[in-house]
Amino acid sequence: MKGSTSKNDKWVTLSAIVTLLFIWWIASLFYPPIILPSPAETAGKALSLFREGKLLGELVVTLRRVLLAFTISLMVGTVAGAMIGKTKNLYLFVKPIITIVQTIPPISWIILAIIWMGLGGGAPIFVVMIATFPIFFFNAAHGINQVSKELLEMSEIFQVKRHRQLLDVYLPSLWPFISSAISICIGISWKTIVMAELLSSNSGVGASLGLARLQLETSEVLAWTLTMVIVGVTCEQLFQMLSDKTTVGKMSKCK
Amino acid sequence: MKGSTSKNDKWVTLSAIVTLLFIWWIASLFYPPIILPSPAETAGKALSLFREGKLLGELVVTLRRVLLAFTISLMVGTVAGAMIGKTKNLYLFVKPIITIVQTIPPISWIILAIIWMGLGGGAPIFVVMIATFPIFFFNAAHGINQVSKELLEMSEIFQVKRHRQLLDVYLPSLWPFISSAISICIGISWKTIVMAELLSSNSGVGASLGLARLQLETSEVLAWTLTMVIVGVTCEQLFQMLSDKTTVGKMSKCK
Amino acid sequence: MQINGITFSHGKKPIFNDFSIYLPEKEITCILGNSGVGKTTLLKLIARIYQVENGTIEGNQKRVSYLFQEPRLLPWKTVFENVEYVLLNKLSKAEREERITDILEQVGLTAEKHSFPHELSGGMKQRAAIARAFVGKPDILLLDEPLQGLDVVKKMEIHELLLTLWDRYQPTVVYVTHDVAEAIAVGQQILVFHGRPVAVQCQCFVHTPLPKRNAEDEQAYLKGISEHLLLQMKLANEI
Amino acid sequence: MQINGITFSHGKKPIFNDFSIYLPEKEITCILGNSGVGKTTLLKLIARIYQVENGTIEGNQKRVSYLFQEPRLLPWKTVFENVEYVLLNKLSKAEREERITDILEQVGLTAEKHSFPHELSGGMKQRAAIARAFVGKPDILLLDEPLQGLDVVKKMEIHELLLTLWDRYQPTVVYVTHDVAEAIAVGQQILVFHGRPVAVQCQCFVHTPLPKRNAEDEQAYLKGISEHLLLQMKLANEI
Amino acid sequence: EEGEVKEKTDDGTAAQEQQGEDMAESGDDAADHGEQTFTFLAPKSAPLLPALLMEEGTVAGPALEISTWDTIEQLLAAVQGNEADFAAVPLNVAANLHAKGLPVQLIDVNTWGTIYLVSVDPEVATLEDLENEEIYVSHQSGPPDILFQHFLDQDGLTDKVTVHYSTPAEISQLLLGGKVKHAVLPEPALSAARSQLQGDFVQVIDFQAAWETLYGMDLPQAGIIVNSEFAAENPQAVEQFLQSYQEAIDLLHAEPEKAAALAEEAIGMKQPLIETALNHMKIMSVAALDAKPVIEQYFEVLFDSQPDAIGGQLPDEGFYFQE
Ligand SMILES: Nc1ncnc2c1ncn2[C@@H]1O[C@H](COP(=O)(O)OP(=O)(O)OP(=O)(O)O)[C@@H](O)[C@H]1O
Ligand SMILES: Nc1ncnc2c1ncn2[C@@H]1O[C@H](COP(=O)(O)OP(=O)(O)OP(=O)(O)O)[C@@H](O)[C@H]1O
Ligand SMILES: [Mg+2]
Ligand SMILES: [Mg+2]
Repeated sequence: MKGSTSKNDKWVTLSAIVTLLFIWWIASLFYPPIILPSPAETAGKALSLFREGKLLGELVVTLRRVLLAFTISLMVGTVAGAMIGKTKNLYLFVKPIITIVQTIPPISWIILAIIWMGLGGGAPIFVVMIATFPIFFFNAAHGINQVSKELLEMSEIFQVKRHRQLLDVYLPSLWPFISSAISICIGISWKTIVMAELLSSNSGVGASLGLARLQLETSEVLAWTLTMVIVGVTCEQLFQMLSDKTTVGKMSKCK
Repeated sequence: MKGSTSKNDKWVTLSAIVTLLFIWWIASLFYPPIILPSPAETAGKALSLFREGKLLGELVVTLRRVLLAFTISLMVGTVAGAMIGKTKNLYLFVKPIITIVQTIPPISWIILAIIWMGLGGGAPIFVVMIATFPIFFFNAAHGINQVSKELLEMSEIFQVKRHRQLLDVYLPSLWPFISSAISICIGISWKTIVMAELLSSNSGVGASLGLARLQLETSEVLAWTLTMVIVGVTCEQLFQMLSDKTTVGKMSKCK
Repeated sequence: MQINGITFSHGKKPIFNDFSIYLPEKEITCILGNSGVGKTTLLKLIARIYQVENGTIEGNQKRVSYLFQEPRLLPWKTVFENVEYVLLNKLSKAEREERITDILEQVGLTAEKHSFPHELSGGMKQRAAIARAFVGKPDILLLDEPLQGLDVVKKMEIHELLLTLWDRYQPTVVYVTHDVAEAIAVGQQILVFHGRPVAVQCQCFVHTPLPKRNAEDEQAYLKGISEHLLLQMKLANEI
Repeated sequence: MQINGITFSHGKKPIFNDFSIYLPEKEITCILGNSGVGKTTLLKLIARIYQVENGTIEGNQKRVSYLFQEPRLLPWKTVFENVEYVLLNKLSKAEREERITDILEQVGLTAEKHSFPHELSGGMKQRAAIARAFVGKPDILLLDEPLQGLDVVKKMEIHELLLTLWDRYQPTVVYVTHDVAEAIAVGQQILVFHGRPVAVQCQCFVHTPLPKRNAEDEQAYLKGISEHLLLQMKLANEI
Repeated sequence: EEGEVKEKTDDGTAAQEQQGEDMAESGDDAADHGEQTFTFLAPKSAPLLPALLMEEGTVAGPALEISTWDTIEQLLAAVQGNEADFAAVPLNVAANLHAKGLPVQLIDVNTWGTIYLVSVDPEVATLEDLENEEIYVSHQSGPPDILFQHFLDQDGLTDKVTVHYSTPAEISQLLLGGKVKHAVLPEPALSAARSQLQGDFVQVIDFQAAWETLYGMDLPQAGIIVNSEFAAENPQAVEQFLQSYQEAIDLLHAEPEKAAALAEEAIGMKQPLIETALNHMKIMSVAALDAKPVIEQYFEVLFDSQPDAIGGQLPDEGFYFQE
């Protein structure tokens, strides 16, 4: 993972996507469209959904939910993990609780979520938070114990302010853990929101996908899936770019 | 996370669980049993399922699927992540593919999974693998770049055999990443298998839970959930114990 | 600075047991002693990285600078930023810039200002750490083998620099070294540690004033001290 | 060992440019030179951690031991295990145990055998690294400031140890140091590096045979070399 | 396919609620249906009950192997893989499969009128009473939704009620938990609510009855499909199957406890619940061709509001099996 031009990077990513499309296309030759439509059919369907205005409409609904849930999980999970991970007993106390929360399948949460948050969109947000929070938490908790004690001692002695220590020692050391969690959670959130909307909501991409599924509109199912995938990968690429540009990202590579 | 007696550890875990049970019990007072049964009702239901022999029967089915999927993901994901994470271009190529695979919701996989693997249990295994593999992959890929180059240079010069380097340098350095991924994936696998069985199979805990849900047997839904949670937390505790006992676990704490 | 009957142990290893010494304020105390005796431990106790189990260390609540035995640089920051790190939120940007440029010049790292630690040689890292320790205006300056890894010429330069700084701000300096000549060149008080728990094997005062100690007529006097110290160190090692 | 017109640069910093020296087989060559000149880089080139851009280094395909400038111990292994690490799969368990116990005794770490690196003092880490470098039977022994952080007595002991080992296995030794006296005490050839790219400022041969160099009548001769070298180093620094 | 075929079907209740949609089941064994053995794929719902009697051998006819489906994916995979000779599915799904080009033909309609609008508010007697109320409907854009909208439209109430959608399980649970007052749900999902709510339960509209008032015919819901090639080659097998299925239905009406007992084991639904559900669904096998006008009326309503529900087109002649 040494430096290289980002132009090359884009080509590599592109070629990966082309490869996948090719595999999909080959596979689609072996099945009828109701089982596995071809990339072209799917794109056509997506286009027509876009023309109807449905695609963007539902996407925005889902996007807002995911962003909200993701941001909360990232913030709270990372901070909680970093703080709790340092104190052995507290960590031991919290850890099984989080494992439990994470093990409970969405289907068992849904009814409570609906009651607490209504059919609007609260439940999907809640489910996505529950799915991603533990990842941020565990990664941060494991990462915090990898922060060099020596550098922290040094910072203390030179009376470096707390927030500078956070920024200049903790953050770069935690970064590989956090960025790993972000990579993982970008994929997971999109996947989870679809399931959650499908189970509990009547708006958003998940709900539309569920509908298409019941109507055996496989190409529409895939069109929605494709939309999610494109948004997901774009998010991931965006994050990567940001991370590479900001100091923290560069920082943690110097090691 | 400094050392302490493991007796204390157990008490802390126990108290966490008691706290959760207490919260659940309090919450159950506010809702009718059809929405949220009390812990006692749930346990009663679980007991009766156990007496009927259904609990163990379904659990074993699910357990075998999870174990298989988890083990494969752990092995393949970690090894692939560690190997691919080191080569920038390969990583850039594989990363979007994995993000894509991870973003596709199970519901979109299911039909292909059923066709490829039949109605038996192949599909749930496949879905769990797809859910956990990227976590192992990304954590390993990020971890591999944190392995000290200096120690590797040292090992090379002293002509330490490859497998010893793996065992004594790579593994301890990667361990915080791997063990974090394991903690995360234990929860996720159990959750995912329930969803996957519910969607694609007629055996296993997930299928039974789905059935109970449709019959509005909320206490049975929770009994199954409880079973999963107990098994999940037990796995997690077991892993923690093993990890603390084996050298690698101890190793990576000395830092 | 008075160290009063302190007790400290690493696990089951007793390092200090009812140990007392006096470190004169605004003077330079050198500590000699064999490897693993507890010199670094004493510095860390003074810096409060470790807490004494018993006894008191008076006067360590002031502004402290510590040159660690290892460089302890932030790997993700350049030399300049590493030095800047300890001045952030304390000085204005312009002032910081001036002071850092100045100190980097003095330790001979101007060309490496924007290099990362992994791009530096061993001696350069040490000099970067020295720059960081010297850039503030500490009341207490703790130096753990400051000249390790430097060539003779650099050693002399840093030595000069230390004495200039000491002259200007008059901090209390505790200077750990293995080099008797170095100790004599900077120390006003020289202590030799030995044993477990630590005892002071020998305490010397060098009466020749700092910073210049090369007058011809002093040579014999200093040589005498040097030989005495060397002998003591050999004795200490045998116990 | 012949180094033939090698070229190497760190990024845009040219370190070696068509640089050639001869390191006599089975002899000890000491390298002096100011901080950051490229001594460590040369060792790493010989060890093939870095690859030359041009030129050849003949004879570096043999068994190499390297004492790094930093200890580079595995933090999750005890002192014993750290030393054992480089012998694994090479010797039987019993043989390993014997050799390691022996070498740890010689560097004075018997009591710290089962301590982890973070429980060691600076000098102890250095000695652990020395033990690791000395435990094998290398054909080429690369030592980067081996005596740093050690007290006078330990320095002498390690010095003796090195000479004993050298006497026994006759490896080609490249010994980097900043201490002229040290160089004279062990070196058969002494090189002073300077400049960028590196040039050899001075090359000295010490004709007094190893291991003993303290005969009265040699003193003047050795002192002469020493003064010559010191002068050269000061000159080198000024360029 | 190595799917475990499940011969027992366990659940019952659920299924039809799903109108085939949400769940599905597994398998079927496809294996070779020897001369005498047919394989039958059914949701865990009404169409399964007669089949259970057939499997028991209580009626004359060829041997039957049953497997069940819960989710639409399982159904689709089975149909695609041609893993069952006969499959029971909701009519709209059957039309949809046909429209999507899968070689399926409808051979009969056997389940009628399974949808109800219910309320826990004793004041509510007619649709008008629901003005300004919130109503929870299952199967968005599926038959319950479309038909309900149709009735609202007929009464000019379309914009005067608030409709929320969710899954049958959630709606029933909320209904029982007192968080929802009015709901549109299909049987047999509804029977759990029926039996638990007892007195508090008001059945506001029986869609079957309402449909009959509007169009003077029954409301068809589910039927059996067959692979059209198989049917063309073995018309007598279809005949044989239908005949035996009809006998089983007769037996079901004569001795409902017997089928319910079998189903309790097969679908894991309590016997009384099955009997309750049976009382609110009309089980009656009518050959596809005979039911064609009724089905077309039904499809037209679906088509008008949600063409996608039946695959975007009214089924052609080839949809109806004929010898
Ligand atoms: N963190 C620790 N845990 C346990 N023991 C320790 C720790 N740090 C130091 N020790 C032990 O305490 C003793 C004194 O260590 P210290 O670092 O003070 O030695 P020192 O005098 O600085 O030696 P050197 O000159 O080698 O740096 C040593 O025997 C060492 O093994
Ligand atoms: N990884 C690296 N990347 C870039 N520059 C480097 C790197 N390693 C060393 N350098 C530069 O190469 C030069 C020589 O470094 P080297 O470590 O060989 O010096 P040295 O002679 O060993 O010095 P010292 O006595 O201080 O250890 C230095 O100027 C240093 O800044
Ligand atoms: Mg020390
Ligand atoms: Mg060097």
